[in-house]
Amino acid sequence: MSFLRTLIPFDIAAGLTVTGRYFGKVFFSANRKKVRTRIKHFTQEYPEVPVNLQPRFRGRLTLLKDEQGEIKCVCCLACEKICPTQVITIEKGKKEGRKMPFPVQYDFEMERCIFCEFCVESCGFDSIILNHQFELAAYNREDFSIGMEGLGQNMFEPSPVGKYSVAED
Amino acid sequence: MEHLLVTIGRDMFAIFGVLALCGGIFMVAAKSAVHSVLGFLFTMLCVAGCFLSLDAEFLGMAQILVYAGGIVVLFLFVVMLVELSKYKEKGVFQLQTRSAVVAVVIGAAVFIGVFRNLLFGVASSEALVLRPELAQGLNVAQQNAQAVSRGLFSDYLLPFEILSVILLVALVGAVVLAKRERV
Amino acid sequence: MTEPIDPQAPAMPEAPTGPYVYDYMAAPNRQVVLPKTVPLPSLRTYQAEVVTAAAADEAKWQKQLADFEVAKAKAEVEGKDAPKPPVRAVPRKDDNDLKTPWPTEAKDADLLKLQELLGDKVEEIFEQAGERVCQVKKEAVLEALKVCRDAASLKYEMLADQSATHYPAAKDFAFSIVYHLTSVSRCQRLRLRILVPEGFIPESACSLYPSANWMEREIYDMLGIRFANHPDMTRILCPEDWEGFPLRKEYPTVGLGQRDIDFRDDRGGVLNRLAMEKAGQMGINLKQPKAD
Amino acid sequence: MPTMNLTQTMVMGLIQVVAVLILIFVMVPLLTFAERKVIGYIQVRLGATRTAGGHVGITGALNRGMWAMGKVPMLSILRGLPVFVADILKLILKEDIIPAKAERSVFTLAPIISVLAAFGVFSAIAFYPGALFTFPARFPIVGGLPFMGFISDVNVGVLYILALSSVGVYGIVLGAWASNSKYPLLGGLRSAAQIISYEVPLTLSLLTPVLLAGSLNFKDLSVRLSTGADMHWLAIFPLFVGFFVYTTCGFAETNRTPFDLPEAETELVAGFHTEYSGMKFGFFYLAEYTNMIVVSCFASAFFLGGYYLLPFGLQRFIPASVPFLGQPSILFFFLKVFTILFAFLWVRATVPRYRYDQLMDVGWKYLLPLTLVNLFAAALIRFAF
Amino acid sequence: MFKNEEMEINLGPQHPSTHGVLRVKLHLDGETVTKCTPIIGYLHRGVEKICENQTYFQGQVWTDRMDYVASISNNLGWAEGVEKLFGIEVPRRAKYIRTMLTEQNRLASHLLWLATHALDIGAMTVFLYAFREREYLLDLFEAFCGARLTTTAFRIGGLREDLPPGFIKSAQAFQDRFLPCIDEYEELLTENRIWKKRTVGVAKLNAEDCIALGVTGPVLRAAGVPYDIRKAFPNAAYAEMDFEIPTRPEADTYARYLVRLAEMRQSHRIIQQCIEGLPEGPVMAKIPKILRSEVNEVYHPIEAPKGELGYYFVGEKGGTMPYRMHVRAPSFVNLQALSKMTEGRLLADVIAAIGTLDVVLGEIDR
Amino acid sequence: MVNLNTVLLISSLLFAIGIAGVLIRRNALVILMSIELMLNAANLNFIAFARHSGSVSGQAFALLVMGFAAAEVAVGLALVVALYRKRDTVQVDDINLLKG
Repeated sequence: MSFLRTLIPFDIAAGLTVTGRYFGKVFFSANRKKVRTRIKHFTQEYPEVPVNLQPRFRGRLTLLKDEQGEIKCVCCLACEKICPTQVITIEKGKKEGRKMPFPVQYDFEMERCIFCEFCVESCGFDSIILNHQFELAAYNREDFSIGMEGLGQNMFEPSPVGKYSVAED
Repeated sequence: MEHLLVTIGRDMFAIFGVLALCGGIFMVAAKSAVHSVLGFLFTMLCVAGCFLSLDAEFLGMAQILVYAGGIVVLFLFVVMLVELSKYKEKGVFQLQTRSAVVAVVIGAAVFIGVFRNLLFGVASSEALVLRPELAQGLNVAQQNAQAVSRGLFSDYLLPFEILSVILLVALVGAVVLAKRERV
Repeated sequence: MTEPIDPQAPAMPEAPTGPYVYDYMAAPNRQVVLPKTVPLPSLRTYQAEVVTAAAADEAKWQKQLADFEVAKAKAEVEGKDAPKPPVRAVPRKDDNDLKTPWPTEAKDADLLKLQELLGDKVEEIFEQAGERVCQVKKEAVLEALKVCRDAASLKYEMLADQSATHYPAAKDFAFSIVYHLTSVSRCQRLRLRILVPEGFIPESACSLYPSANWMEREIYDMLGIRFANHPDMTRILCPEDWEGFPLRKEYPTVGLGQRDIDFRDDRGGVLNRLAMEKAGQMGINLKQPKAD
Repeated sequence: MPTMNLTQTMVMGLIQVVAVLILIFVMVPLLTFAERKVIGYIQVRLGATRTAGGHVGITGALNRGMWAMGKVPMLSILRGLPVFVADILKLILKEDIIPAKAERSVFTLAPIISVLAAFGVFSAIAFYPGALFTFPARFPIVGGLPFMGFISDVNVGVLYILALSSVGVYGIVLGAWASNSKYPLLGGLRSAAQIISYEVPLTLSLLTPVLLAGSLNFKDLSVRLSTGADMHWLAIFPLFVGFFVYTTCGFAETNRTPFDLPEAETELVAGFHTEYSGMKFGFFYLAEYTNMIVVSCFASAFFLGGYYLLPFGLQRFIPASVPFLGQPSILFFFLKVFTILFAFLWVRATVPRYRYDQLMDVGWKYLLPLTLVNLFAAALIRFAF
Repeated sequence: MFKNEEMEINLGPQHPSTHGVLRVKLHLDGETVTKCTPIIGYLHRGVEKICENQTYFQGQVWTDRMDYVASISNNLGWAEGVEKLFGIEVPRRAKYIRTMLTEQNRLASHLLWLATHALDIGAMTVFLYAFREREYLLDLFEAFCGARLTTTAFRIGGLREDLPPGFIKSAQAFQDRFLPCIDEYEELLTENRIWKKRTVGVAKLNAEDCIALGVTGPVLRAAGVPYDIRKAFPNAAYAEMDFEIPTRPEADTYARYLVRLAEMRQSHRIIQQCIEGLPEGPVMAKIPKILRSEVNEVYHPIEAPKGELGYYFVGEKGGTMPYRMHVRAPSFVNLQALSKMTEGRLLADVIAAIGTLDVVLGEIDR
Repeated sequence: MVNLNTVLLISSLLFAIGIAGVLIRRNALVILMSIELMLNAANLNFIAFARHSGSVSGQAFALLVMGFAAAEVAVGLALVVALYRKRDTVQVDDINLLKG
């Protein structure tokens, strides 16, 4: 029996069975017409089929505004201090009709950011979040320097960087 | 056009032969040993072509199989291994090249002098022509391989057996010679 | 490049001389603050500290008492109300306080056995945070390791880790080298420690523990401690020609050994100069780093 | 067959050569596409579904429109089909780099040898034993002449094919040597040793059908084997073993997994063609896939029944009077070829690769004795019964 | 090549099978390796120096980038080491969640190892199958902490947040589908004759050599030594878990493959226990906002997927940053054994040996 | 049709090239190849005469010669390899000592 097993490659046949089974399954389910039918292949056609991100996903840093459209940040500098890579630079300032300090400048150097969410954690005023944006590619280094205002560097815009991603257009 | 094609078909042997000569000259004259091997390969293929045009199909194929498939690859193998070292050849040709060339030329002259009459004599073109009807004997029922094997296994069985013994001896000898001494 | 200067050429902004180099010497990370203290955990130092702290506390209390006496006397003289008697401060405790693991007297059998075997070559044994520490004389480290490995009741077969720490503020030593030994069969761990001054060459542990090979190379690479009888004492992580030893405290986080690599094949600097000119035309000042 | 004058012969030969070339140049890219797809499906992914720039231009607009409607654009199996055009374009348009230290002439010669050896084999392969169709009389030169299923009917066709495929190794070895680099050299040495040693069992396993049918002509051999004319029924066993050995050796000859040691990418980066790029690399690629097709044609013709439906000479059980199944057809031939090509891809996706010494062991210690025994058995069957 | 002429060949730093920027200098005699020297340092980023200039909170993000395929194990080592340094007691629920995530990460790491090792040896389909399961795990990590690879999962004193809603359910779904997948890998590889030929008896390293060279993890266990830090020095909630240490006596590549597969089954078991016995309660201990250390030194090893991962801290009095931080990276120590494993063997065995050691260059070079 | 003397001329020229190679080259490998060339020239003659006489004996002999050539190459290359290993050269000029 063992001689027979050596002579006839049962082991390789077992492997071929596994792969052949998958081939059959995927072959008959992949050549479908509708998008939303039950599929057997694991990969997704990414730009067309949207990615399901988890609620806690850590994307790009964004400043939040309250109901009046005011920036919530009060320049406590906690995020600037806790950041392990020192990507946040805040300049304190005053604004008419506001008691708390107001960030005149809030610079975010995204090329060094490691998306650890320590800044959000340290913020006592819930004024920043990491949003769900993950297509963060651009051709120029300057595009990664995000600020509150400036040419194409607005932090409140939906996608200041990642303008070359496929899903956007 | 037709005339040209006919000429090419008729002189196939000469074409292959001249190409083989060119390959041989390239082989002897090439500086790099790999180029020599390439020339050798080309010569062998052309000789196989000559065999084919002499109605020896089986032998032509055997020529390619044995030479191109085995011997030249072995040569190439050894040449590649040997050329790995940084050893540079001092010169391609030997010191006695001139005398060798003189000897070859003299030998060729003697050869031609002796066989001149036979080869280029008046009657030679008649006597030595390869008559097409004789090719049938080589090509028993379109099977040259059968004809050759008949000859090989009936008339020349003893040389064939001796050859197999010699091959075995050569095999053992080559293994013994090339085996590395384990220190 | 010796081209004839064309007088009609448009006036170009002057190209910066030399390649674009970040001025590391002026970088904020370049400034090194050397530590003032020697954070070397040690039972003896701790006990001395405790005694000193108690004495200081006592002295403070005595001073407060004396002050009170003086004040009381003064108040009595002046006829005012007597000041409140001082209350001895009790350290405040709450839930958020950490239960810092202090060094304690060695009670473990392994440590005692080790002291028994090595005698006066042991400088100190203690336990802290549940870990055994044995500090031996720096010349006797190989002997101590041999005892640890071979003694029947110890049998620390594996050198799990070896590393060193730089103490620039210490007086009679500069580095501590620690050996973390593991007994695979007994599931025990032990830390062996030696203190070496600058320039001292301790014995390599390679002959006893082959695993020390790369670890000692790393220590040499990072802190510059050479080991005697090491098979291959070369740098391991940094390049061969690296300057300085990065994990020493006087080594800045930015600056030393940092180099600008020009990946383009530009030996004559022509491409670089052209790029500079182009940048000058576009009004980009490459000199100013964006981070500042 | 009407007699042809010389010009007609030449023109017909030219037409048939061009037809075979077209066949190769269509089949090889399709094979690479099939490789992507098949291995993709086996690995629970989709394989190639788009070419570069699938989001711009007309096709892009079409695709996006269909996605927007909730439909997968076109049949998903066909969506990646332009990839094979893109592949060829990429290979042709890519910069052709010759390393500075390489031996220029040999470096250029090597891929040409590979491709010529691979293509030359087709001149003796018969895709169909007779005429496929006849040219209508209105064509100027070739009118009334039959378009045969083969280029030439060589008497020693099998030998010819074996001889030419043994020349193919020079492309690999010379390319490896001329690159003047270490990984290619190792790959080339491995390849030379591998191909020489596997040629022995390959040739011997082919001798089994030759012995059983008694011919060296590709067409005759195939027809005799599949119809089982004057063959004992026991001959199916040596044929089956021969098929097994031949396919295994074919995998080794074409450097496919599990014998892809000359180009084992995890050991030798890319083996003998590490330094090649552009169309020179494309030639090697072409030669490898062409060789795959050749091996499939051989196995299909000699073991799987060739132009007839049933393999291993079982065709004798279907009488020739049965309308479609009993008759030879080029469809059956290509069906078998495609099956074996699929097996190539399937095996590639499944098994790991041998080590070099184990590869030699398999060749010399297992396959060679097996074929010898098999050959002996075939001879016994041929002459005893 | 004939006359003791050895070919010197560089495997890497850019090579398909060196798993990163490992460079191995090989002296070849034909196909036989006569000398093998791993050369490392191409990915050296000075993590230890950086961590000396970052607070204990911030330092954790650098551990993600060391062993990037098992970042949660690294996070666990850092967090537990710092907790040991400060004497912080972590709530039980946090310990359970940590254990569960670490085991899931071990699964992810072993799956990646299986994938790349099989690909090195030539089986390309296992790669995709293993990545499919790893994808589920990465989704779980993303659900828990928002990132898939560089997780920064734990905090000193516990966890940042409790498990997200639905996490247990999806983890259980993964549990249910995972065991048949392992069977599938086994069907493709375990009995396969080529796989066995390539791995049985290859890159042997017996127990004495393992211990002398400091090799830990599955490589040591495949040599028959049942040494597992989860059992020997239990951390997190491993003391309450019921699992076995798989060992094999053969000490070759095939044994390591079997040991790792068995470990995956054990991890599966531990995760199941964590899911079932997950206690209620807080997930964060009460700790001050700013941690100020006393003079102390701590060496805390944990069982990472690759072996013993140790964090060595030296604390300064009143310091918010470690005075000295050192990582005992398992791959760094294990890689020393490469030359012993491969010398005298064939070139293809070097590939198998690199694969079976399961090295990650981010951890070796730090 | 081909004349026999064409064949003889070409084969004698091939033979001459082979002799020249043996005599003037110093690389032992090239010398070995030249010997092969001479054998092939002889083969050509065999086949030509077989064709001329219409008998297969010449072809059979050519086949035998091919086998001998293969044996000779095997031994010759083994010698060259052994020589290279001993003396680190394949140049015949350098092999002027009796003792290796």
